[in-house]
Amino acid sequence: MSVVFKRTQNLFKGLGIFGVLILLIVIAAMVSPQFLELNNIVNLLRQISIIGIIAIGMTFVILAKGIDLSVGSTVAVVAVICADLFSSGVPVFLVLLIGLLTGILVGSINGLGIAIGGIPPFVMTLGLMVAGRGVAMTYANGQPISIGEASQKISWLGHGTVGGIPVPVIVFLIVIIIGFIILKYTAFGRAVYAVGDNKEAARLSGINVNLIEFSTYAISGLCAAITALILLSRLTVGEPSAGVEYELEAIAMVVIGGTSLFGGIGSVIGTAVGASIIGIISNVLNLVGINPFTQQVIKGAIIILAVYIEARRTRSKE
Amino acid sequence: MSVVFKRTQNLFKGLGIFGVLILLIVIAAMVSPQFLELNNIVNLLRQISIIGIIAIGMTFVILAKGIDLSVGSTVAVVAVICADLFSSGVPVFLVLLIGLLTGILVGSINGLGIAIGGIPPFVMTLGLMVAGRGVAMTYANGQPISIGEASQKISWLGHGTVGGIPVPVIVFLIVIIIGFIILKYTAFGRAVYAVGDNKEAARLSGINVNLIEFSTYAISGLCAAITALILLSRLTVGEPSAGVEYELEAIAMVVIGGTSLFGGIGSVIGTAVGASIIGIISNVLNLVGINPFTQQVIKGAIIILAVYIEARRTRSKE
Amino acid sequence: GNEDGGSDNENDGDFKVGFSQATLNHPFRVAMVEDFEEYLNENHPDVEFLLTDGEDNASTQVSDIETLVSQGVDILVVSPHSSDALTPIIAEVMEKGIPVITVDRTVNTEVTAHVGADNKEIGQTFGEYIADQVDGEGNIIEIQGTAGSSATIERSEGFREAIEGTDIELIAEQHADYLREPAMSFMEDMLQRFSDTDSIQAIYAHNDEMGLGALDAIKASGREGEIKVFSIDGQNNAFESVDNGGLAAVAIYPHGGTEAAEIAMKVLEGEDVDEEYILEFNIVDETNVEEFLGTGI
Amino acid sequence: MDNYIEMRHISKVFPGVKALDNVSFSVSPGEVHGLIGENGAGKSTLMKILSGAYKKDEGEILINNEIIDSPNPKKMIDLGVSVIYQEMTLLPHLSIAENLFLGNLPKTKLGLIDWKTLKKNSLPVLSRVGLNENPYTKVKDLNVAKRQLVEISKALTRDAKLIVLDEPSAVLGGQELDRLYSVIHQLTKQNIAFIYISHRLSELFEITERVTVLKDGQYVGTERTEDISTDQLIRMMVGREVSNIYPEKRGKIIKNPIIKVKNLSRKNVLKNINFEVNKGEILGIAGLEGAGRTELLRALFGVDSIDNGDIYYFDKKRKLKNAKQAIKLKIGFLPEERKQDGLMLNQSGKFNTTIPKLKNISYGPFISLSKEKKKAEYFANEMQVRPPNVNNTIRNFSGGNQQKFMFSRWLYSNSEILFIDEPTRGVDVGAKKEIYRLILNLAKEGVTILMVSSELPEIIGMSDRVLVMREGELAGELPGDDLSEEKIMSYAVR
Ligand SMILES: Nc1ncnc2c1ncn2[C@@H]1O[C@H](COP(=O)(O)OP(=O)(O)OP(=O)(O)O)[C@@H](O)[C@H]1O
Ligand SMILES: Nc1ncnc2c1ncn2[C@@H]1O[C@H](COP(=O)(O)OP(=O)(O)OP(=O)(O)O)[C@@H](O)[C@H]1O
Ligand SMILES: [Mg+2]
Ligand SMILES: [Mg+2]
Repeated sequence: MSVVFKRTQNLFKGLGIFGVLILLIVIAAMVSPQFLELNNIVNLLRQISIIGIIAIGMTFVILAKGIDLSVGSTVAVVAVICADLFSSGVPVFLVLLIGLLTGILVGSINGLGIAIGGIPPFVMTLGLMVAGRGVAMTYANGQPISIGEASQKISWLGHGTVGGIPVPVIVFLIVIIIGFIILKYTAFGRAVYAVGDNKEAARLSGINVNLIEFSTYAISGLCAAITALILLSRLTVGEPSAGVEYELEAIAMVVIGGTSLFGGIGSVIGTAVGASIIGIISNVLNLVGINPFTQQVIKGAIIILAVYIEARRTRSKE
Repeated sequence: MSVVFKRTQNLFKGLGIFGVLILLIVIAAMVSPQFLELNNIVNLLRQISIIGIIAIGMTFVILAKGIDLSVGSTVAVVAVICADLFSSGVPVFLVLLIGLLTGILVGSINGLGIAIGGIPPFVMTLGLMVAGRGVAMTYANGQPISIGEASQKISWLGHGTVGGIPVPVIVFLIVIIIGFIILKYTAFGRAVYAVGDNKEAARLSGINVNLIEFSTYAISGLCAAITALILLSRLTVGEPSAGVEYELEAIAMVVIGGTSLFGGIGSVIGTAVGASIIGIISNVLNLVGINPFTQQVIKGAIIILAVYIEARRTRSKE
Repeated sequence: GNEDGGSDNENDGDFKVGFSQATLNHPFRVAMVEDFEEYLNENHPDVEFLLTDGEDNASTQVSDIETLVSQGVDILVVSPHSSDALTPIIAEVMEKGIPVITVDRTVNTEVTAHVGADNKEIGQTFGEYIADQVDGEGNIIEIQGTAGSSATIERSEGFREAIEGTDIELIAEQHADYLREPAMSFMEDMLQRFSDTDSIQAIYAHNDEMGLGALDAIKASGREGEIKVFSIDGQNNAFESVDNGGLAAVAIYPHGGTEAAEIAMKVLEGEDVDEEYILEFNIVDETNVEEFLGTGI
Repeated sequence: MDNYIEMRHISKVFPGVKALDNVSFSVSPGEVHGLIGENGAGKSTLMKILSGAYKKDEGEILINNEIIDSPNPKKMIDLGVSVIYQEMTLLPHLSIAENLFLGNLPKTKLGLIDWKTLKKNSLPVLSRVGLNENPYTKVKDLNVAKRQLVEISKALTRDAKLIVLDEPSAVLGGQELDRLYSVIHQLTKQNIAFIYISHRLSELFEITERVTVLKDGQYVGTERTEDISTDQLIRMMVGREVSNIYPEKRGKIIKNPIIKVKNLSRKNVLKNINFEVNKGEILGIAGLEGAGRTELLRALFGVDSIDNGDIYYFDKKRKLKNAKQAIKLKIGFLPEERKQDGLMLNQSGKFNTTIPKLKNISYGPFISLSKEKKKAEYFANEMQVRPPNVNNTIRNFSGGNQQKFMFSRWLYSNSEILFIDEPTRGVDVGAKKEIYRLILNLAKEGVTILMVSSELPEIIGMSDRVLVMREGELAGELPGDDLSEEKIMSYAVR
C-alpha cells in the first residue's frame, strides 16, 4: 500500500505547479475570449520560447547550486558578433556555429572562475554580466548592428513554422526534451543533482564536481546563444543592449517552476511550466487591455499567489 | 602559542576582503592623483551611502538565508509617496515618519509571505518588486513628482554636512554601527545567524524562526526607505523609476563583502567593505576618464578579481 | 480577418486602437501615451484603446505587437524601441493590411504615417546652439541616456557633428540611463576630476532629469556660475529651472502623442494623411522661457 | 600475513591542531581491524586521508605494497577503498538506487541511464544488508538506521576490498547492528577487509581481530583483540585507568512528579501514553528503532503537536506550542541527530553553547562577549572539549566533541528538566564516563532527566526507572533495581 500511496503522492506532487498553470489557463480563457485562439496560443508560445530557452540552461546551473547572472549579456555579445559576421557575408551555417561556440565560451569563463577559481557564482557571473555588456557595447560601438542581406537566409529561425508551429517554439521544445533526458537519464544529469544536493558527498562518490559545475555554465551559455540567434533572426539587428534583465526573468521561471535556489531539487519540466505561467500572465493582461502600470501590480500579485497556492498545498500534505 | 596563532589568523581572516580593499585604494591613488583628495573621498562616501544603506538591510536578510529583490521598488514607492506628501505641505517630520513606516510595511508584506505563507523568498520579493514598481508608477502616473517648497526643509538630509561629513554618510555610518551592534551584541542578531545556519536547530533552541525571518525583511524595507528619503532630498523629485537594479547592486555589495548567499556567514562590516569596493571602482574609472564601455569591462573584471584574490587566500590557508 | 477600413458612418465604438510603447519607464514616453489617450477620450470616447509596455526591450515590444494584432486592432501605433529591430514585425503588420503609425522613431519599411521629431537633428541644432553659447570653445561633458538606445545614439551623433571643427572639446562622457541620480553621481566625480576653475564650460545632458541632476551637483560644489547645463525634452521643472537661472537652456523634444492620435483617427475614418509629420522643436532659454512655463511634460 | 593496505608516517595539521602525527598502521585482507581513540584523536581524519578526501601533509599510503601517489576519492574507490563517513555522505534528494550506483550508473545502448537495470541491480545488494525498501525511495525519506544500511550497500556495489565504517554504532541500534555484524562476517569470508571505528569497546571484542589505538593524533599501538582486555584498551586510549564507567546508583527516588503525561496520543506515532517522572529522577526510555521514543520527547518538548491528552509540568497543565515555551520552563532537549536538529555548524562553540539563553550573558539588551566566552569555556572545560577553544567553528570539531557542546548548551541554560536522545552516540569512553557522572550529578541536584537510548547497558547502568516503548505504546515499566537486557527486550519485542 505504502508504495502505491507514495507513487500517487509523487505524481500529485509532480503536478503541483502544473495544477496552478491549469488554473491560470482556465481563468485566462474566462477573462479573455481571444486567449484560447490558435493564433494567440502560437504567439504566446513563441514569446515564451525566447527567455524559456535560457531558463532551461539556467535550470542546470541552479540545480547544481549555482546561478548565472550573465545570460543577458551573453545574448548581447553573441548577437552583436553574429550580426557583424552576417553583415560581412560569412555563411549562415558558420555564423550560427560561431554564435553557439561564443555562448559556450562565455559560459566556460564562468565555469572556470567558479569551479577552478573558487569564486562564488553570484559574483563571478555578475562580473561577467557587467563586463560582457561592456564588450558587446564596445564591439558594436553602442549601436545596433544590422545583419543586412542575411536576414532572408536566417528568417526561418525566427519566423519560420513547421506544421504551423513556429521554429522558436520547436527549438524550445527540443531544448526542453534534451534537457529532460539529460537530467533524468544520463549519469551527467544525475551528477548535476548530486553536486547541487551535497557537493562534498558527490565528490566522495567519485564525481568530478568541478567538471559538472563547469559544464552547467557552459550549457547555460549555449542556451543563451541559441536565444541570441533566434532574436537576431526575429529582429534582424544585433543590439548591444539586448537581453537586459533576462537573467532575472529566467531565474524567475526556474524558481516558479519549483527548482530550489539551494540546489538539488527541480526539473526542466517545472521550468517550462514556470515559463508558461509568466508568459500567460503578461499575455492575458495585454489581451484584456489593462493599463500597463496596473498590469505590473497584477503580475506581481499573481506570481506570488501562484507560488503561494503551490506552497500551501505542498505543506498541507505533510 | 596556539591561541595567539589563532588570534592573528582570525584577525587576518577578518581582514580578508578588507585587504583587497586596501590594495584597491593603493592602486586607485596611484592611477589618479585626485582620488585621495578630501573632496573626492567625501564624494565617494556619499555615493556609496545611497545603496550601501540598502545593502546593510540586505545583509540581515541574506544572513537569515533569504533574499530581497524588492528594495529598488520599495525606494520608488516611498519616494513618490513622500514627494507627494511633501508637495501637499505635510510637515517634514510627519512625511519622514510615514516614509519609514511605508518601507517597513513593504518589508512586512515580504516577511509575511515568506515566514507565514511559506513562499520562497526569491519569488515573494520578485513579485513585490514587480508589483511595487507598478504601484509607484500608478501613484505617480509615470512622472516624477517634485517635492516643491519642501526641498529647502529637507535639503539637510541629502546635502547637509556635520563637521565636513555629508549627512548621508553619517546616516550610513549610523546604520552600519547599529547593524553591527545588533548582529554582534543582541539576541536578535544571534538568532539571525542561527536561523540562516540551521533553521531547525534554531527552532529547537527556542528561537521564533518566523519572527526572525519576518523582521529581517522589515529591516530591509526600513533601510530602503531611508535611502528613498535621502534620494528625495538630494534629487528634490520622487521618481517612480528610481531604484531600478538597486537590488542587484546591494546584493553584490553584500556578497563581495563575504556574506554567504546560503546564510549564516557574514557581517555588516564586510558589506561596508563590499560597498566601498564597488564605489571605488566606479569613482576611479570616472576620475581617470576611461570610455564608458571600457569602464564596464574593467569594472566587471575587477569585481571578479577582487573576490578571486580573497578566495585564493582563504583557500590556500586550508 | 480584417474588415478593411469600414463604412463611412461607422461608430467609433467599433474601432480598436493599439499602442505599443517601447517603455513606460520614462516621463517622456508616459506623456506621449497620456496625450494620445487624452485626445481619444475627449474626441472619440468610444474608441477602444489598448496599450502595451515594451519594457525597454525590442523583443518584448515585438511580442506586444503580435499580441495587439491577435486582439484585432484596427490600427497600430508604435513608438519603436529601435528602428531596425522593429522593422520586420511592422512590415508584417502592414502586409496584413493593418495601418501602422510610427511615433518618434522611424522604421526601415513603409508605414501609413510617421509622426515625430528627429533626435539627430535636435542633437545637431542644439549642439550648434550650445557651441554658440560657449563662444565656440571650451570643455563640454556629455551625459548620455541609456547605452545603446537609439535616442541616445542619435542625440549623441547630432551633437558631435555640430561641435566638430569647433574649438570645443568633449572631455568626458558617461551613460546615466536618463535618470537623475546616476547623472548626479557622475557629475560629482567630474567635478573632482576637473576641479580647476573654468575647466568645464558646459554640460550636455540627453534629458532634463539628468541635466537637473548634474545641475544639483554643480550647485552643491558652488560652481554654478561657471558651468552651463543644457538638456533635452521640455519637462515643466526644467522650464522652471531655466526661469530661476538654473539650466541654461532646454530643447523641447515634442513627443507627438496628440498629433499621432489625430492622424490615427483620420486613418480610421478613411481620410488621407501625409506620410510624414515632422514636429517642430524649440529651444527654451531665459529669453523665451515665460511662454513655455507650465506647457511642458 | 601480507598487508592489503598500509599507511606510513602520516601527519596532518589543521590550523592550530596537529590532528595526526606520524601515524602508521596496516590492514590485512579479510581482516576486521578496530580503530579506537578518544574524541578528536584523529580517527576520522586518518580515514579521510585514506579515502583521498583530505590531503596528507606527510607520509605515504600503500595498497598491495605499491605506493599510491596523490590519492583522490575516485582513485581510492577504484582501488577498492570505500569509506563510510561519520557524517553521512548520501544524497538525500536522490533515490536509494542512484546513491548506490552514483558514478557508475548502468547505461542502455544509447548511453542513457537504464533505470530498470538500476533497480534490478539494487535489490540484491539491499537484501544483502537486509534493507527491504523500494530502490526508488528517496534517501531523505529514510531514517538514520536505514540510511546507514544504504551506505554499506553502496560500498558493496563498488567491489570494495576495504570498507571503513566510521562509528556505525553511533547510528545503528541493536537489531541493525546484529545484521551488520553478520554482513561483515560474510564479507570477510570473501577476503574483504574492514576498518571499524567505534567508541563501544564491547563491539570490538565481538568482531575485530586487531585493534589500533590513537591518542592525540599519535599512534599508540596495535594489539590482537584476543590478547587484550577492555581495561588495557582503555588505558591505551586514555593513558590512565577508567574503571566502572557507570556511576553508583542511588536509592529510591522520592515520589514528586514533575511531569505527568495523561493519555498522550499523536497520529500514528504515539498511542495513549501515561506516565509520571519525579523530580531528580533519571527515567530511561528503551525500545527498538521506530518505537516512537524520539517522537515522545519531541511532543513533550512542544515541537510536535499532539492530538490528544494532557501534559502537566510542575503540577500545571500546559500545552507547549514551541521550544521557546519549553525552554522558559527550563526544559532542555538534546536531539538525536545533532547536526540536523542541534548545531549551527558554521558558528563557534560559544555561539552554540549560549544560543538558547542569551539573557544569562547579557547586560540589558546587549550580549557581553567576555561573559559569553567565560561561560562557554567553563562548560567546555566541564565537558572536557578538545581542543578546548570555544572560538572554533563547530564544524571543525570531532563528532564526540560536537555532542559535548550540545550538553554544554543545556547545562549552561540551567535546565531543570532534560530530554536527552541517545546522549553518548559517538562519545569516547572517558567522556562517556564524564557524561554519566554529569547526568547523575544533575539528577542529584534535582534535575529531572528523560533519557532515550538504544544502548541497553547505558539504560541499565543509568536509569532509576525504565519505560519500554513498542510501536508508539508504552509496553512496560521496570524499576531501576531490577533491570536486565532480557527483561527490557521482552517488552520491546512481542
Ligand atoms: N576540517 C577541520 N578543520 C580544522 N580542524 C579539524 C578539521 N577536522 C578535524 N579537525 C581537528 O582534528 C582533530 C581530529 O579530529 P577527528 O575528527 O579526526 O577526530 P576523531 O578521532 O574522529 O574523533 P571522534 O571520535 O569525536 O569522531 C580534532 O582536534 C579536530 O578538531
Ligand atoms: N520524518 C518522518 N517521516 C515519516 N515517518 C517518520 C518520520 N520520523 C519518524 N517517523 C516514524 O515515526 C515512528 C517513530 O519514530 P521515532 O524516530 O520516534 O522512533 P525512535 O523510537 O526514536 O527510534 P530511533 O531509535 O530510530 O530514533 C517510526 O515509525 C518512524 O518511521
Ligand atoms: Mg570521528
Ligand atoms: Mg529516535
